[in-house]
Amino acid sequence: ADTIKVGVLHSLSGTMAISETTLKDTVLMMVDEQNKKGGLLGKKLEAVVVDPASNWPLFAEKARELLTENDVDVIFGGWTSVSRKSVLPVIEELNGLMFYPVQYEGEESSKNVFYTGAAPNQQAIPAVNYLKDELGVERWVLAGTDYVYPRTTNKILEAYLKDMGVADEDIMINYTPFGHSDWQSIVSDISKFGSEGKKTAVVSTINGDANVPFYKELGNQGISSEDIPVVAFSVGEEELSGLDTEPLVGHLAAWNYFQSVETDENEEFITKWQAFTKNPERVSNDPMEATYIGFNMWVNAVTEAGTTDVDAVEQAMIGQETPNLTGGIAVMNKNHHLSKPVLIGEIQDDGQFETVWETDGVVAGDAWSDFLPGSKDLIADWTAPIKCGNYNTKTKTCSGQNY
Amino acid sequence: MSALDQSIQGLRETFRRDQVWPFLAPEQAAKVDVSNQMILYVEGLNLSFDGFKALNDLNLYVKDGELRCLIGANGAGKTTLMDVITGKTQCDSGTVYFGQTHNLLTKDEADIAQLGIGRKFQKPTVFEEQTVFDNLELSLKTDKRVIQTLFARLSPSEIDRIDEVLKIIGLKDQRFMKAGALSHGQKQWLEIGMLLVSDPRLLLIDEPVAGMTAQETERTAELLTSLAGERTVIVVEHDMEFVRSIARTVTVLHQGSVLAEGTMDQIQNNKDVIEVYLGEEAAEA
Amino acid sequence: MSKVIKWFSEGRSSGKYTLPFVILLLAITVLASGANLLLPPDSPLYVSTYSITLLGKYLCYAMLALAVDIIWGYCGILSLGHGAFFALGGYAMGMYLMRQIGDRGVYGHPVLPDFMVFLDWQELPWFWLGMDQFWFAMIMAVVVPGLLAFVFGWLAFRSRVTGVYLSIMTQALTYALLLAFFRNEMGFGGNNGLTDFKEIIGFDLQADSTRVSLFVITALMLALILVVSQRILSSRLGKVTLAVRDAEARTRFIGYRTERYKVWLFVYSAVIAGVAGALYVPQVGIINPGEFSPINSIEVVIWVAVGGRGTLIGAIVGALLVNYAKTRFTAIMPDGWLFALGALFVLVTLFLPKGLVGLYGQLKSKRRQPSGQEVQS
Amino acid sequence: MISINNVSQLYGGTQILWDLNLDIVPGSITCIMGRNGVGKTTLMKAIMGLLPIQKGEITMGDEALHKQSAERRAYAGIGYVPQGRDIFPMLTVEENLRIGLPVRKSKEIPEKIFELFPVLKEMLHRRGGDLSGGQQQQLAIGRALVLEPKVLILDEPNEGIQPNIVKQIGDVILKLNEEEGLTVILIEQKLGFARRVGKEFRLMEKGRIVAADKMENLNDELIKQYLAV
Amino acid sequence: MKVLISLFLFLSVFCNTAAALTPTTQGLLQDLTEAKLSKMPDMVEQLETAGGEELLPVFRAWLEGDLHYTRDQGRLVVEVEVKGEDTYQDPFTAETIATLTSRDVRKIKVNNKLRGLLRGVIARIQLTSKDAGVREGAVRALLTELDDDTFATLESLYPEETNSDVKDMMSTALSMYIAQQSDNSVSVRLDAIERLGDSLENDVRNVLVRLQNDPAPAIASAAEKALVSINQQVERYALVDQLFFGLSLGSVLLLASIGLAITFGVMGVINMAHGEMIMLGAYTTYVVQLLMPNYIDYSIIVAIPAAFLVSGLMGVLIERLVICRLHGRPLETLLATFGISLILQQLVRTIFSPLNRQVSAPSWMSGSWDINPVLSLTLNRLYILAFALLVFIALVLILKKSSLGLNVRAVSQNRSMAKAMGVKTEWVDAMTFGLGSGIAGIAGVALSQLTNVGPNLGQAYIIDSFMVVVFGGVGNLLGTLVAAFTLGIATKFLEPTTGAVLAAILVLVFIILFIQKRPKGLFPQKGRAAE
Ligand SMILES: Nc1ncnc2c1ncn2[C@@H]1O[C@H](COP(=O)(O)OP(=O)(O)OP(=O)(O)O)[C@@H](O)[C@H]1O
Ligand SMILES: Nc1ncnc2c1ncn2[C@@H]1O[C@H](COP(=O)(O)OP(=O)(O)OP(=O)(O)O)[C@@H](O)[C@H]1O
Ligand SMILES: NC(N)=O
Ligand SMILES: [Mg+2]
Ligand SMILES: [Mg+2]
Repeated sequence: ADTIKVGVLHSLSGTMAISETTLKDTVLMMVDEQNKKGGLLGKKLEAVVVDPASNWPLFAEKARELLTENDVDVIFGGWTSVSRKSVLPVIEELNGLMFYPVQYEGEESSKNVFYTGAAPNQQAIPAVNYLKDELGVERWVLAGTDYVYPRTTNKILEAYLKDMGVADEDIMINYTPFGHSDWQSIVSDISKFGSEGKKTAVVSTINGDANVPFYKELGNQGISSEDIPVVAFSVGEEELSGLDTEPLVGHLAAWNYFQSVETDENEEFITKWQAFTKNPERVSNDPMEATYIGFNMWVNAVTEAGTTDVDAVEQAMIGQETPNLTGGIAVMNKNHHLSKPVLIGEIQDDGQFETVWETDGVVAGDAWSDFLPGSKDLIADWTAPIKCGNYNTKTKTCSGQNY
Repeated sequence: MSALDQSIQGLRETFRRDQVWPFLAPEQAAKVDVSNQMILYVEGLNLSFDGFKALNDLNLYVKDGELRCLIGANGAGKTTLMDVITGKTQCDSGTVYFGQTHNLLTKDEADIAQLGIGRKFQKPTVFEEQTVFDNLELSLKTDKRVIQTLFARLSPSEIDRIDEVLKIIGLKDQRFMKAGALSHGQKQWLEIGMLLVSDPRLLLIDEPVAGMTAQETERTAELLTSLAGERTVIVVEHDMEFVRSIARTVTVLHQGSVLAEGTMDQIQNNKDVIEVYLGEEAAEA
Repeated sequence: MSKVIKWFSEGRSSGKYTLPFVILLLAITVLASGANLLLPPDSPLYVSTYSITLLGKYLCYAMLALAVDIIWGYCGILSLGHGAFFALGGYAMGMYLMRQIGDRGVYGHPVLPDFMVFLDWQELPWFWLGMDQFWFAMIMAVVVPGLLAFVFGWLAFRSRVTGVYLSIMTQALTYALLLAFFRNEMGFGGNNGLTDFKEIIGFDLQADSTRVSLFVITALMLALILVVSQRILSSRLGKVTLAVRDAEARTRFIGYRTERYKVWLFVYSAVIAGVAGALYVPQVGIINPGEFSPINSIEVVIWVAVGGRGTLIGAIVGALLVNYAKTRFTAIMPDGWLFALGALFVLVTLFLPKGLVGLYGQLKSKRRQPSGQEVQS
Repeated sequence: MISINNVSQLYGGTQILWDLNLDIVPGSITCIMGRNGVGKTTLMKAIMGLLPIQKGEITMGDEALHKQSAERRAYAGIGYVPQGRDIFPMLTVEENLRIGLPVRKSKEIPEKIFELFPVLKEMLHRRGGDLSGGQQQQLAIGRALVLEPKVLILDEPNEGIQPNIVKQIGDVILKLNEEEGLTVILIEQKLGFARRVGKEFRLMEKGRIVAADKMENLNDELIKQYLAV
Repeated sequence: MKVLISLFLFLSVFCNTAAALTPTTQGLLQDLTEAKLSKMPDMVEQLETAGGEELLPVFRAWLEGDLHYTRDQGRLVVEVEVKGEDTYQDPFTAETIATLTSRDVRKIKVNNKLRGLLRGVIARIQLTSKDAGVREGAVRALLTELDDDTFATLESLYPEETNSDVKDMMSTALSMYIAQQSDNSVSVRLDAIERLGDSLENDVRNVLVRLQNDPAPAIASAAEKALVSINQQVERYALVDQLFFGLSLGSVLLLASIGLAITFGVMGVINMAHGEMIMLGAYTTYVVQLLMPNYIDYSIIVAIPAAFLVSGLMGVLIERLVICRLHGRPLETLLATFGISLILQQLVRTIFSPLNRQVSAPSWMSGSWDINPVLSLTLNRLYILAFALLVFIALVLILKKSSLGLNVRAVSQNRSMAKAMGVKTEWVDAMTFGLGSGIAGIAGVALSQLTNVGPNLGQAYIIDSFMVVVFGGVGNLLGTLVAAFTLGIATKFLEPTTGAVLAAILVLVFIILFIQKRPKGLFPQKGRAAE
């Protein structure tokens, strides 16, 4: 082929379009940029966009289409965990290469996937530490949408909190359906839970769509960030742009990136992004940065390997270093997860986050949580001699690989 | 406690060995016991709709093989009576027996139909999307259980029967026409035909000659007269000429109960009947 | 046996397009399979495995559409929840495939599927027992949807729930199942569902030959179901079905227990949906609660309407066509395909009241005479 | 009053009316007769505009009716009592009667209607669909009269009506015709009634008018030829 | 050198504008512009001791995140929004410094910890405010931070206080403090507990809970007794709360479904695009807000008729182009309107992007009506509840009092006969569909206050809407009302015990079972014709 094809597998319709369209545009912008710089290996990049329409089996089908019909060399795609799970067997069967740019529950490492979003230890654990140490939180509400990411994250957090001596009655766990829009009673329960004398915080793994009504209800019931701060893992600048953030000032989010971080790279990125979308108000967010890092690493790895061959690129990927938009350097680890800094920010009335805390250096993403009994002993290492996504350090075995 | 008892009792009821579950019970064409010469007993029937008494302590006895005409003012309750007999409408109180043994009030429409009570509706209702022939085939007196119907085949004698009926109702040429495309009068005939092929014991016929020409009316009269004897026929009609031509016993309903009963002559000279129903002129005719 | 054959041979007179259609279907299946397995990938006639899998999926959808058409087109029961039976069949197959993974899961647990290990479950829930046996799982794939349809139908039809009330009840049913299956506590993998299957009765699911076999089995199954259904519907039972659709009360008055007919037809239809679901899962590689979503079920109804309701072939054609259109549209115009699909639905409704299959008849009668349609109803 | 020229009509592929010509004499009662299925009802629906005609024209005075919608024809003064009554079943009797009021720009149901059909007053607040067949028929006539039409079309108005009311309906028709000069088109199967009420007759066969004359001249020969089975 | 000069300039500016400030205060304020976030808590304390009341504007602005300093001089300014523009004022004189733009200033950071501290400081300063409400709020804010100093201050202020509410609140605060001091005599403490007995304040309850474990048995049992009576009251109010939640969820369901009760219930169109009509209404609210950015408080009032028109006209358009060709084919309307709903969704995605749009709440709808410390009803929900009922009544009046209502029912029951009776069926259809759609649009205005304004808004409500209409009985508006509130209240009473997911499932199962008992919904159509 005279071009290098980049597959884009993000939903452009259906429930996830809200979040994923942005990432499609980000990849298109990166492809554009790269072509302006002269392409890659002397060839132009060509983006192939498909719409899996927020339909999970369709993700698998479209992945197959991209790999076998369009012969793409790499895929950037996915948002929900289930979309990734759906694509996974296809990618592994056809030995494709995919970059997954969203924070997720961990417990996975595939030879064919690079995870550029945060693992729980890069988001949830630091956030809890911050709340405990800096704000003196003693009671915890773990509120989430009822699906795997929140369930797992909360499981990890529960174990973590109990390890730290938090009593059962100081943890409240609550799950709601997707798109839950009537938060009155839950918010009121939280407010009661938080009024019993101990400093309380909400750790929210509430999924995108349900957040706006949740925060609106928080505002209306007058729960301010000083009373009961809410720290969210799925609420970024994009979600806030659909909200009047005035009543939410001071609530928190933990990410690896905030648009408000002032670095030259970030400024340049945002300028380009706003020019690309022809919208001077357009915001950027963490999964965009993850896409940006993933894309740049891939470009470097391909350059280094001199080919787009998946196996070669995969090995070249490990150890790649790319500047973060927030400063510092992101490193791709042997487990296909990144080392990135963790930032905690407070919501401002302009819909941006103000960084109030950050880790000293970078935190390495953990494919397998140290706080789940089943995965304590597992590690992922894609270099010789282990070459395994779930290597059991106790039994020294590698299970469940498809190749 | 009593709730528990009840449910245990209910459970016992459910598992009684001397009874089979209704859905396992064979649906044999039950015998109608007419040892007293009576085929239909209607006693003390009451029914009201939102306070309006449509049937008011109605009593009616019909002999086996009789041809009974039922007349009465519009709204007297004739159709409603048929509704109750055929299980379409639940009455408030009263009893309806078919023969000595079958309490119709405990049965549903399909049961009643399978007992051999056929009905023609006031407003003709046929299966519009199906052919005239299929309409008749569906109405045949056959085993109407699901599996049996699935494997049912038209026997030559059944086909003959259908042909015969088609001739009687004058729809031979329309046999493969969709019933929905028939005119009003033709639908009336088709419905009568559906009654005929089902070979019922008791026919309830609501206004058969409405919209028919004089000759057709005559033919209908002949048909119904010929049916009586072997079968029992109850006819509702407002066409006095027609009634006179077939009637032996006439029952007049008024405001939900029987106003008069007797031969056509008696009825025609009954003052009350003339007043509420016939009008002076018709009585004279 | 001979009785059965005789019964089938009698039904041939009606549904005169069924046999040619079945032959066409099987011919295409054979050709496509051959082109995939025997031709080299660079041959111009080569059919890619992607296409085979896609076709297989379409055929499953066609089977589902057929199931909906049987009760909607012929019996007037508009089910807006048939996706539930499809998904249940799919889950039964998914559970089997999941168990086939054995200790090759990422956690290497000998019994528990991965999602249970990482949610820290200690033992297999009772309803997973036996699902490691193919035959048992397949029985479940038809029994569970069938049983649910029986219970639901028995309740609803006996109480004489009809029309939109019934439709909305079916929708509530599938919606409730959607929410239930989302719950991780249910033990079906929550939102992620079941995936990462490895093999089916010993055959590697990723092998081309397995995929082609699944495709061929699906086609055969579809053909079989089509023929059987056509035969059933052209029997007297089919006539009763139409009678129920058009005038249920009248049907009762001639002695048919319409609720039983409806229940059994509903169960039959649900079982077909279950079979379709069971065949679908190994081909697409995932089953998750999204399949229960009411919108999915509504879409199935729309395939049927597009193809032509009340004709079995119409349902199949509709499902194939709409899904093909979706695949093409999403690839050609990812940003605007909903416009095209939406417009397709509107236009078909307006100009092809009897669906695509009805177009044939429409053209035929057009040629004969311009028609004066009745203005009223 | 109404004249119909060369009207043809088809249902799907089958032609029902064949180049049909018909003149309705103003101020008269024209009785249309014919066997079942010859197209009487179809013709009335065509006049009312409920069925499109394939060709031909229908005029009333100098208005070309066939170019107008059904509701315009109601405004033009045609009242229609369909075969099978077509009562609005879930509307009360009163509401059934009120539907036509805007045509006459009045607010109240004319008292006349209750004088003609006292039972309607009794039943005023019951649903139309609950009435017995005969009561519905009376309602249907009453409903058409609310329009104060110039032409009243009655499609077998006596179907299912008790004898004294049949008589009464006949009287009403005659009265309206005589006192108010109402033109009536009546489809009737029962000869007796047709003879009593009708002034003109038209016989139909296979979608055509085959005989037309004064009612006095309706003889046995015609009856045998066109009405007997 | 530069630093010195700027310091000089800074001081001279300060000397002009705020001569009252002591040099220490000025120094502290100067440091503030350079301080790290972690140092700031200390500085708040220092400022409180050094400054006091005159610093109130600074504290307030800081708390709100409006406190800035100029980049060149390090001068403190407060950001104020005037007609949608950011302008900057001197905190002490409130005079506007016209030359400054957002580029010239930097924000003084604030975080949760600081906000908490600042609130305490402000409360303490405000204890002597002239406004009784402010004083009461100040005392309440101090309930959690009672220490010897505050106690002393409150004690000294108590006798002079004239407002009874404030006095009660002070008494509560004092009693709380007294009750907790174990070196007070038991009888004094018991008196204090007695006084706390009818307070519903959270902090009081927390204190009492702690006192239950007091070493003095008399105290412990008194606290327990007081708690029991308080808890009883709290529970009663909790019930009221729950009922309110149920009603307000019901009102949302009602709004969402009432338009459908017309297009589907009365006209018989299986209108899958109903949700998109709601969505259009919500987007209209957004556009109206964009058009009148300075009148957010009124824009929603304008949005109501606007949304009615937009959705209504879209409804008329759909009816004229599509639905009118499908008379007598109700099932086909499902197919066509489903297509339309796809098109409309994609249309807003194309025009407005797939992202959610921001619709702000007017100030008069924000916040809540605090009846007492444990019962407060959120204003937006209250308004929406009232609004839903209003819309319902208006609709019933339209359908009952105008001829439209009668005509549309006639048309839906027998179209051709209605024509023959002179009913302009086409007009009636268009108007009715327009009305139903318009009402859906109005619902969109209300929903924009509660949830996402995005392309999926409609999808989220379509299933619920159908469920409500069917549950209530098709064609019966009153049924829709009752059904909506029944489902709302049932959900809200289930939720606390079962959780939201299970509650939703249970409600669905309940509907399924209920329909078995009443196959035509809560309020079935009666009579022969309905069979
Ligand atoms: N479902 C119902 N709801 C309310 N009223 C009803 C219902 N069914 C029947 N009625 C009333 O009961 C009365 C008897 O009606 P029915 O149809 O039995 O009269 P009928 O004798 O058959 O009259 P006709 O000769 O005109 O057909 C009528 O007044 C009718 O309005
Ligand atoms: N909807 C329809 N579709 C097709 N054919 C129809 C339809 N309605 C009526 N016909 C046919 O048109 C012919 C005329 O019907 P029409 O109802 O006008 O007859 P009619 O003269 O009024 O008879 P009757 O005295 O029975 O009322 C009939 O042969 C009938 O089969
Ligand atoms: N991976 C997530 N956020 O679903
Ligand atoms: Mg009757
Ligand atoms: Mg006729």
